[in-house]
Amino acid sequence: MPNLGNTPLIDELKSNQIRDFLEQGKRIDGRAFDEPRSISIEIGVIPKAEGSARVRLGNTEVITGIKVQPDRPFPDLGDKGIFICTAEILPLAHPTAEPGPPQEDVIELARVVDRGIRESGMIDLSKLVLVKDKSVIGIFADNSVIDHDGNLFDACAYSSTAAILSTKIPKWEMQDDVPVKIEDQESDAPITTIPVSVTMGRIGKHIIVDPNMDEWLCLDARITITTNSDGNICALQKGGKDGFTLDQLTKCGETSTSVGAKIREIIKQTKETGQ
Amino acid sequence: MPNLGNTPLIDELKSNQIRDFLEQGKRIDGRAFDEPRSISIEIGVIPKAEGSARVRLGNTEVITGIKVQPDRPFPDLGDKGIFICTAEILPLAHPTAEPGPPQEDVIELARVVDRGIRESGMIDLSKLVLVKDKSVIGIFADNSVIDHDGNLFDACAYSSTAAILSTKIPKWEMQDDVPVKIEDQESDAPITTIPVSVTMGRIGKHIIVDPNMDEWLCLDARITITTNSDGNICALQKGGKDGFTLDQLTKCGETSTSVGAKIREIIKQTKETGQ
Amino acid sequence: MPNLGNTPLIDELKSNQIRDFLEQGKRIDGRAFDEPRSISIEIGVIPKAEGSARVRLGNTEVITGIKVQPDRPFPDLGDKGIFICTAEILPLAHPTAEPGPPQEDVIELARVVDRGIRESGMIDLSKLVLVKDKSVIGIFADNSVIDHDGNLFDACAYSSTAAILSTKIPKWEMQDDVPVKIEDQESDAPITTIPVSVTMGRIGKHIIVDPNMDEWLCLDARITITTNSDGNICALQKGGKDGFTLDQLTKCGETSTSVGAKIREIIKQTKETGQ
Amino acid sequence: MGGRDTDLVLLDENGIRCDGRKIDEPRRIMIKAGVLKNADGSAYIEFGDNKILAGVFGPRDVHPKHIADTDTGILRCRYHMSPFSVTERKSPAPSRREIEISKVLKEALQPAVMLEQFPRTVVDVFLEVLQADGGSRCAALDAASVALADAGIPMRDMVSSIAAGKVADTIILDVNNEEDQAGQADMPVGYMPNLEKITLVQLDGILTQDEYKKCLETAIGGCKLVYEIQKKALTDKFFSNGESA
Amino acid sequence: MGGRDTDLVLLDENGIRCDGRKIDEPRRIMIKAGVLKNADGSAYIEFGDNKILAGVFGPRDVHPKHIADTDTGILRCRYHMSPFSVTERKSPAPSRREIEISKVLKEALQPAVMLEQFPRTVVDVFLEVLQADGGSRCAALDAASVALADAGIPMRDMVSSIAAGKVADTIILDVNNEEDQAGQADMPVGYMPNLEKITLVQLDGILTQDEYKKCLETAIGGCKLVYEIQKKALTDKFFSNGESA
Amino acid sequence: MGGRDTDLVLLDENGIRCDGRKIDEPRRIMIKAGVLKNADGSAYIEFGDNKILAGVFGPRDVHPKHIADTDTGILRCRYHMSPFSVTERKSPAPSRREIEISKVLKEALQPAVMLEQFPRTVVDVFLEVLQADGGSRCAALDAASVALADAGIPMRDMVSSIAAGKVADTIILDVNNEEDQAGQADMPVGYMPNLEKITLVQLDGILTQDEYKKCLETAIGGCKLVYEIQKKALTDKFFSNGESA
Repeated sequence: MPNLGNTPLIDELKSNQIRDFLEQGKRIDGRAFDEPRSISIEIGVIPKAEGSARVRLGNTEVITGIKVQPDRPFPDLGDKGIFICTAEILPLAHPTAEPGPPQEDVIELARVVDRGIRESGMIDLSKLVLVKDKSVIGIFADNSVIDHDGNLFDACAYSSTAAILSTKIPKWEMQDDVPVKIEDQESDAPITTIPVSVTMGRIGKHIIVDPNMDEWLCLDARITITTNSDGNICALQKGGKDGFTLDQLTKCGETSTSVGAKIREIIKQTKETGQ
Repeated sequence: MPNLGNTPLIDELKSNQIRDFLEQGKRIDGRAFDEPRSISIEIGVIPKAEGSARVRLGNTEVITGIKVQPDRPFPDLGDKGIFICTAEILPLAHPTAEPGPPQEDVIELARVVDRGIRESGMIDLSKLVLVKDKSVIGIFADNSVIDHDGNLFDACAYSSTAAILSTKIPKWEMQDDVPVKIEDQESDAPITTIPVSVTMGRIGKHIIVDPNMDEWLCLDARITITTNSDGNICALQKGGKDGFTLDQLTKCGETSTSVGAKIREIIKQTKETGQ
Repeated sequence: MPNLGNTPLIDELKSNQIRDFLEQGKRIDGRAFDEPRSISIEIGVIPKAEGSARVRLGNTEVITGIKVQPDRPFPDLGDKGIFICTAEILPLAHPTAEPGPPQEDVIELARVVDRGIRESGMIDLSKLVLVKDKSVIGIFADNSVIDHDGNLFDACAYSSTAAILSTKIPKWEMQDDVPVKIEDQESDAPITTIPVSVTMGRIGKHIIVDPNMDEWLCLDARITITTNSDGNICALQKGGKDGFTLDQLTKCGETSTSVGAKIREIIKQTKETGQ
Repeated sequence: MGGRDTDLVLLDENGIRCDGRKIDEPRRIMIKAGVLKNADGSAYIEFGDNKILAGVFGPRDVHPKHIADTDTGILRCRYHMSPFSVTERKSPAPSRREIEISKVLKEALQPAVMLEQFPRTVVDVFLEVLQADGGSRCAALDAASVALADAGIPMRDMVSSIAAGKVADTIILDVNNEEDQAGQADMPVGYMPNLEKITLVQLDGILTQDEYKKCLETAIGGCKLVYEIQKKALTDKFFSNGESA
Repeated sequence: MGGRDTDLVLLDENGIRCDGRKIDEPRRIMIKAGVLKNADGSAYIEFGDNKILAGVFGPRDVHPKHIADTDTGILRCRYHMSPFSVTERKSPAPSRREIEISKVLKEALQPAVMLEQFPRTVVDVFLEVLQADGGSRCAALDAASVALADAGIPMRDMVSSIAAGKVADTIILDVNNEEDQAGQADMPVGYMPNLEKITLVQLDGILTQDEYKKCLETAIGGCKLVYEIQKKALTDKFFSNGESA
Repeated sequence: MGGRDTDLVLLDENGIRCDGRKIDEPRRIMIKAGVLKNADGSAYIEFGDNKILAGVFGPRDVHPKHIADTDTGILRCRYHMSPFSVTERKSPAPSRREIEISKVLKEALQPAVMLEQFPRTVVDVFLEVLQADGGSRCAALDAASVALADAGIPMRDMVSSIAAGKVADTIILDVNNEEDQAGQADMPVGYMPNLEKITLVQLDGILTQDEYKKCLETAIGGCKLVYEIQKKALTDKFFSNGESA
């Protein structure tokens, strides 16, 4: 068996059980193949941040905080604000998680979540310019995984999205070439659409939505497809040690739209519940 | 036994000997419980630096160099100069010291020395402003431990303090928004008080001042208390694997003032002796 | 035997063979003692870079790309442009090369190549100033070793030199204190001389020019001497675990001029051949 | 102390502090044990505006092995602030301040944990500051102590922690952020209430010998209040089915 | 997609793209196998303006040893861009983008390599982008696959790769740099032509379900073209004496 | 050479240099052996305005073990500049320059140390530049050599070091900081006086073949002067009770 340090392993018995169940059309936790785990979303959990959310996807749990602050624009993108998304699996989230700089799996996680939001055009970055080429508003979405039970892609994506929806953008005015914050003049973030990712895994010939940790460790391949409010696909990432057939991918595309639509309703209905 | 790489270890025999002596009211090197080792201080040892000192505390030896240079102020502290204190245990200081980025013990060392000086208000940082919010004078006190025989806290603190007292602040004038150094117009650093730290260790029920390396390795707990010229306490740091009673800490507070007063006189009397 | 991770080793048999041959006045690949391996130079291999070259020195192969971009000058050198040379042994260049930050041997390699070019005055850096003290042109020569068969010093030096000779400097004009590139107005780099390094190794009492990998691993000591177009010495670096006599070094100096002159002709005759 | 100039009235003529508290009154403290699924023990604390998670793993095998101790277990502690926990977004890389606090907290917990029962193993305490306010190291220590107990790790005592300090020449309990910035002294204290031992004490700011003693006593009194809240958190967990916060 | 404003006509009235290609026409692709002396296998690809070297070592011993797998060989992949490969000089330290692409490429190659035949060993694939253009990860994957075959490592299939995308509301093959910057979607695909499995797929940009399917089909068609070029590169090497590029 | 424009007269009509020395006159050199308590061997050198400490540990066990050599001992060398050693405060992290000099000094000392007598061990040489002036690598090498001897490590010879250079078209001994900045060439040389071997030589600046030879000879002459000072430092230590500097 490989000894990969901070990757969890699964025993063969559990793995065989998962496969046997799938052959019988069942999942070990009783879900339908295209059924995500229960989703609970709270916003405003970090009141001092400009936006925040906590998402539970089954036993996977993520907290996202949004910081909004003036920044210099990227070169050649002087007419756009900045959006940056990061992720960290906190070492308290799983016995195999370790503190330290992010490994390739966490970098991929952050970039996939980032890309889903960015490519959907969720945030109208052209509305976040203070002075073209000089000063823009940056939105930083930092995801902290606090309990890891598989499929961090969707948990972080839902949490980031809910947190962005809850975000208040402060007002800055330029004074002496320096952005100065005007108190009590905040506005909603400029939102154009609500992206929803759906991660599907393949075990043998079966495709399952939102694999939990035990299933995750048995996956032959996985794909994360993000759709926007129109039901169109806006980002996509294949992973895992094997591939997909064209038919499987086509089917996954359709599932991402149908399952994504239901989850989008859950995200939309999130209200600030306090703690 | 733990194998902590760059932490020195002590053999049980020596450890028992130290404890037996303490029971008899004695220390292995013959000192009284509240008696620091002999202190020798030289200043001006690095003539090209703006200030410098070498301190020998028993067989522990530290060299501090002070660099003074213009810098940008910290955000929200635009009306204050900058003071930063660092520490390094040079690898030639002890067989267990290793080159590389500072470990947690060295970071704690630097921060405790920094805090003692900073919280005492020794340097009037408001006198080190060139242009408010734009340009201030920074004072950097870098401590290099060259021989490590225990209690680096006090050795570095005395050396930093003596070096600061010896520091000449060059004069800068703003020209085209850039600070330009005016030759031969230096002044003393704006000093308000002389902080003195006293580090005490607990072995069993005994509290000893300025533990040497052998004692240091037997400590149950330690505390560093810094007092200012008024004899008041201005900074404090407990360390070590066990705690103190309230009575012990109260007693340590008093000792820090009485022992500190004597050491302050030694620091005050330091004259530039050359090499 | 040492187990130095990414340093190649040589077996004793091969080592003895090399030494036996040298005793007979021969090298294992049939070259004369003062004969470098065949040199082939192509320029323009990275058309999008401002300059580029590929050099094959026997089976050692290096690609150099030159980037030219505006930068801030170094403090106190406000009337000079910037020249920086780096080197990397790509992990595909040799089974012992490893990815990651450069080790001491690669840092030495880059600095020796940099020094040869810099100290010769090859590039007239005073011609690369946009606004004194504020904005200058930087020339970055990055060497990528793609096949490592010994003597990277000379291979990288020839490749950097050829790449610099092929470099076109774009034109920038200051607009609002910012350098703006003027399209289609590029000029040749301001070249004053062509430096050529010659690396010689000592095995026993024998000095050989341009050691290949097998010879390299047997070296007692090595020296890299760079000469300019006048045949004068402008940089020099001794390496290796043993030393040289004064006579040996004097002889090496002469060899560097004579061999360097021939190689300079090869570099001069390089034409853009395309791929 | 920051010693910033400010117009803030830290203590009014009625002995009421800037946030409405009396001088010996702590902020709101809420602790919940067992909030995480994967950690061996966990706790969540809200202490004023601090929101901190503690997770404990162990005793477990040590990696890298050469740091294991054949005579005793070892304790590791990581105090970390989320990027969004403070006003100005914080880099996720650990700062020197976080490294120092991690060490101070480890040494504050060590006397309470019976590590000698688990040679060759490690107990890991991970503290994540989700939202920071004055006194975050005290709050983290309180949560860590509950999480260790929640993990079932044998302990000699709890460690309870709160700061005392000085504002407007008066010794106060539980320094908040404004009092830390504009006040005269801040002294975080960690205390084992049954063994009556102080395992954490630091100080920024100037105190006379009398004030120093008063501060210690005030903090110890506060630690005893915190201890009751810690015990309740563990009891609540024990008698509930462990619903998370 | 960058979504930059531009005056560039990405597709003219005759269905001709900004670089003169038809919608289903790939850029010039040239692959040469066996270009390096020291690597166990190697390839050099020019794909549009991409210039990429691939070098393979292995199967060989794993360092550090504890990452070895007693059941199977492991595959490592490093995608790296030379500092001079892009317009603005790039720091040689690996960026987050390069780390992600390295992982995606590793997982795209893994299904094709019979790693189970070499337990406890590693196969290292090193990819160096000397000059970057649109589609560099596809080009790198094509070269990697040839280099693995050149190293004689047992493979189930080649992996062939090319992107499809959308510009001016039209699905096109092989997105170039301008189309990537100003277009509507870019979908790199890696495909095993004989096993008919997609082992790499990513997407930036917006597609309807129909366009998504069309994109996949277009890319698969392109991969089959690339496959012929890959085979030819290996045949040319086999029947030549392996002169380098 | 920096080649900075300057009004400095580097050599006047009487052959006197900017600091009053004659062309073949070294700066003041003071070496003291055995200045550190914990190091196995140590030395302190003042060479012009250079102030450098050398400390030696070993032969001792190697960590990490896998770099040990079963055939011979290994030598490690660290040349490091204190943050306050130069005009502009230096970051404590080792620069590329310091890493290169560390390697060059290691290779300059290696021929002199009988490492083959201590297989599987390491000798560590730590050099700390407390105050930097021209020629700090030479001064560091001189101190390192004395510290190695002070540690009782078997040596074939001392290594003595000083630079030669060229200013105002004249070959001079021992280049100072101003001469390094404004002069024409700087050639640090390390030399084993009894074995007559040059173990360190570098050059910045332009020399004809004749000047090159003259420079080497001048430096070797200087090394012999340094050697006497090194021997005296060791004798002084041996016949004193090792009072520190």
